[in-house]
Amino acid sequence: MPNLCVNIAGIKMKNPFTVGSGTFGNDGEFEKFFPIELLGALTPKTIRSYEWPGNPPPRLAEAAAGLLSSVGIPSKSWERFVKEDVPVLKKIPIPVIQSVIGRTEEEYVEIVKKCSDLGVFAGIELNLSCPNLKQGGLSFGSDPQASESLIKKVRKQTKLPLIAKLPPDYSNIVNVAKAVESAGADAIAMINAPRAMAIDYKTRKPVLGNKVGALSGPAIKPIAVYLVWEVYKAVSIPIIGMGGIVDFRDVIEFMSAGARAVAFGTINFIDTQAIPRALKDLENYLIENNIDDVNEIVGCAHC
Amino acid sequence: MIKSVKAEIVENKPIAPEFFRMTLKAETLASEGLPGQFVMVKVSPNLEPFLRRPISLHQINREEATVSLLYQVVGKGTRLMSETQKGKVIELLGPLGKGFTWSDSDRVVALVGGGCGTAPLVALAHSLLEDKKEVHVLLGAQTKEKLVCEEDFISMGAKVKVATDDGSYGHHGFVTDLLKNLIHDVALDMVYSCGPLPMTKEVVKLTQEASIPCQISLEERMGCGIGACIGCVCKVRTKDGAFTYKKVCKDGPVFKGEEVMFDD
Amino acid sequence: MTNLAVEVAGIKLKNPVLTASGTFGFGREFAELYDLNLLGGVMVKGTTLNPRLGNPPPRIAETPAGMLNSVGLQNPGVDYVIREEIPWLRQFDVAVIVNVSGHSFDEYAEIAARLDGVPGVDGLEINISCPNVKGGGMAFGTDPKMAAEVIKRVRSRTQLPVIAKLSPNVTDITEIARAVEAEGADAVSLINTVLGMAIDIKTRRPVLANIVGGLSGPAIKPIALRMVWQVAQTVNIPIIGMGGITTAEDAVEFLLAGATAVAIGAGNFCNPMTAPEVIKGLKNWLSQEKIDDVRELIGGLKT
Amino acid sequence: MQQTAGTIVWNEHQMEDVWLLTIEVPRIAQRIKPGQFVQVKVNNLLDPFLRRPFSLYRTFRDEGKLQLLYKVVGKGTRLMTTLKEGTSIDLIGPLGRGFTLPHHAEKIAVVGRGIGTAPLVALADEASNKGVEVYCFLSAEEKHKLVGLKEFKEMGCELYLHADTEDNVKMVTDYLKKLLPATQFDGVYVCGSKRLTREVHNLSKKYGFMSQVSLEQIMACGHGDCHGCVVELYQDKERSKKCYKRVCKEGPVFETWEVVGVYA
Repeated sequence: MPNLCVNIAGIKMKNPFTVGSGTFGNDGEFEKFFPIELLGALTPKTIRSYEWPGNPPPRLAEAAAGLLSSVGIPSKSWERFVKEDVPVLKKIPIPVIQSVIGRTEEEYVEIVKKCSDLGVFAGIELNLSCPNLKQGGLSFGSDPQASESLIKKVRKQTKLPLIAKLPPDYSNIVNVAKAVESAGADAIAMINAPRAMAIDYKTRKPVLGNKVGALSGPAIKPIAVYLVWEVYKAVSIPIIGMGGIVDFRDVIEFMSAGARAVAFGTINFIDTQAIPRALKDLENYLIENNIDDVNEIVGCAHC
Repeated sequence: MIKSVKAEIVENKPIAPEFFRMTLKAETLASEGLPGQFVMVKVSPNLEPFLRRPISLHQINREEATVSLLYQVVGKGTRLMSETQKGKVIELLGPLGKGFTWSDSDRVVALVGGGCGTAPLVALAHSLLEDKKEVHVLLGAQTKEKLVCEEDFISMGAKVKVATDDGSYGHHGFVTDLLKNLIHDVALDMVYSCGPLPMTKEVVKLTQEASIPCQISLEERMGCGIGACIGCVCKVRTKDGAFTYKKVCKDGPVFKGEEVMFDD
Repeated sequence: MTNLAVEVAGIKLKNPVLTASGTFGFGREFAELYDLNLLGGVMVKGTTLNPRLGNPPPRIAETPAGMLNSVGLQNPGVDYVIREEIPWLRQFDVAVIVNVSGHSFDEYAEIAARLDGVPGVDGLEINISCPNVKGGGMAFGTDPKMAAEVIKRVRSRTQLPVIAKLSPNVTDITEIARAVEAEGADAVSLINTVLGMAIDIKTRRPVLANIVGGLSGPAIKPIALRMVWQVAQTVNIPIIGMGGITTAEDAVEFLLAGATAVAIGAGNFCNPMTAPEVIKGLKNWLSQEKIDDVRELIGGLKT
Repeated sequence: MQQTAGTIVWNEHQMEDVWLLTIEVPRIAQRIKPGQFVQVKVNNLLDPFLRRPFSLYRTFRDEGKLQLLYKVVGKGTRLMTTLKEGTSIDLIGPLGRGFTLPHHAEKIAVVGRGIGTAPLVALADEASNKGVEVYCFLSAEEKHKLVGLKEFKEMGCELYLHADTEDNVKMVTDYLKKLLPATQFDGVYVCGSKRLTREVHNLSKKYGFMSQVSLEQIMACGHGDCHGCVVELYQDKERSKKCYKRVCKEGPVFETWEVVGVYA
């Protein structure tokens, strides 16, 4: 049996699979389609330090081999999160990486501290890149200085591994990646969905209530693979790759480009069995190719 | 002349494991198509798979106004093709590219086919035999099961020899071993080849050593198939000893063996 | 009678549908398939000062609802284009826009100068965004100062309308659009291909010999539409919109977002009849909607 | 709820652009309730990317079959019309919250317009099987576009029909209005029209019956994870607060008083 374990900044995953925040088990029903132990780590939906209803509908538009969405990361209040979600997350038998977002540095600091103090999580993912928010999110992730300053402040709040989730920002992504690394981030998650738009030619209006949304799904996979490739060359902290992964082939693409772990996102909406199937297929692929350890393929396309 | 045609599927059935033969009612392709030319097949009405699939003309039947495509199911596009039912109308672009050529002075020729590369050689053998050439056909396959078209060549009157990788049928080894022997035994005027790249390279090497002209049909990933995207190029020697890129879809897919430069 | 004619940067187009550079050669292949007179205009293959061999193969990779290419501007050089291709294209009643690509400011300016006054050339599309050539192309298009400088130099050497072709591989495309407008660009065209990559899971090596390629096709349409909309709100010069257009409905969406004309790119590969079909479809749709002038649609998005 | 493969038993054109799909899928057919829906993957490609949601039309539990009535509106549903008998189809279901039929219900009314009538057929079926009397108020643009007539008749429902072409002044709810002073309904269920929903809601306030509506919204996952299919609804009867609810999870069936649009 090949080794599937990977280590992301001290988070020991028994296989390289996690899920994109906000795409899996969002009612706390983490086992509605398969046993949670099949995952290497769980990344539940993003939490804010305050309650937030999300963006107005319509929030979805189908795209060619993809999905355009402007959900806007709805979040319950911290109190309800602690009362309703934390007890469920405590019982999860695999590492849980909690994703957080804020509109200001202060909000990030606050939420990271609160999450860290709970003592439940194996790591914290800082969403620096929500494309559907006016403030925060993207404005940090596309600016190396802002990201660096933020990570430095957040770093002081927690000993947990910090994972910075980056937007697909071409001009800056390598610089942002270097900046977050030097400021003390332990890993990088990438990519968040590129900003995009759909128009209804009949009504002549934007399809989404928020006008602009985020494009996810297989359509963006080539973009994500490329950016992982670039960032892998620039930093030495591990990368969790994501963007359009649907099967084991995509997993191998991302890992050969430099990702040490991968997240299944939008595909969870379409195929609830994508993860268990890909896990089995990955194992078979490694066996057929005489690869003893999945870590061997990380970055192998660079050689 | 390139045409965008809609053709009805008259037949689409497996002839060996992974191999399918699709016969299409397509008057212009049947009347204008030449051995070695290909068509771009739209395999799905959707945006995925996005690109058309280049498939060479396998049989050209002028009387019945049909052409056949022999294809191997290797990915999503060809799988979709194999699932398309008889009676359906599909979109094609063709005939495309430059096919095989022959002259009156060529009397004895050899056709070397490997795997799915055998497909265009059937149409070629048919034309060559009509022109009263002596046609030797050398076929290579992984196993006996995956050998295609042997019967077609025999019934046309070609002299057929077979090699399989696992020795389950015919010569145990490479089809190029058979070519080596044939070159030794028979005075060949021309060798035509279509198959995997290592086979093609070996055919070129053997024919050059024996100073026999050779034509090879190349395969490359294609965008448009008509020469506009310049995506499917191969390296071709120039007179000054350097190289240029030529389009496989438009300048080929058939090239002279000596002009193509292979990267090792 | 429905009016389909539009004007971009002083170039009269009998309908707003062009073919995008690099997907249509110089039109010779497509002329076998349909009457080029049907088109609003042809944007010919990227032209450099000297002939270019282009990148080694493989140059094409299919991706979900799209494709990657790394052709690398294989072309016969500007003098050949002036001598052989432009005179041939003159037999048709279509606007001819020559796509210009250079390695240096001087090269851009020199090509522009050579094309100035050539009968049959109606405009120049300045390609400051080709992702597939080293030391040029995109480097100019991702920095507003360099983009502006290219346009300034070109502007000073030609009387022809100058259209800047923008790269989507930037943090803020409106910044580049503003910069080229300020230096006298008469129009902008967008978007060029998005940087992307594919890895062959058998070899675990990049599929393209050039490693990186440009992603085009319906996969990028939502990104292109978003950028056209953003740029339309930023600049006063007209926009030629492109990116994944395969139907008349797609064309309408781009016009509503603010494009004055549209170009068919990778759609020419998936269906070579795309451009005439889009023109016909657009005409039918306008008469069905009782719109007697296509120009009513331009920027007509209700927000 | 589960993801499972079903087999197409029958895919029959009904009228205009309405089709009826019969699927053998015991694991879902035996559990699904009226008002619930299934998510259908219309092909095994990435285009169309999303599944398509369809509410239950009828279920035949003993045979392990269910029926979906669908209207061709776009790419996905157009592809569905090409699905052949015997084909395997990937489904997720049962999904969502269905209609509530009060325990001691004696008489209910269903009010449907066009294809929106589909889930009401499932409800009428269940109700009449339990001995509940069902009154049907059906509306469409034209008489021949009325949905479910045959089924409602077979169930012995009392029918009231309306077509815009024959009478565009009255609404089908006018018949309901006439009956209401003398007839007591334990529930009125509406689907397919905002206008009819508003009418039903106003009547429910006047006569004090329970009224439910099945809503539609574009969906991605259908099982609550993506939060994409939300609608804005009133949280309480006093209408003091609005909130977003997921059509796929908290719905698709809601109480009419929740729906913001009924107060306009």
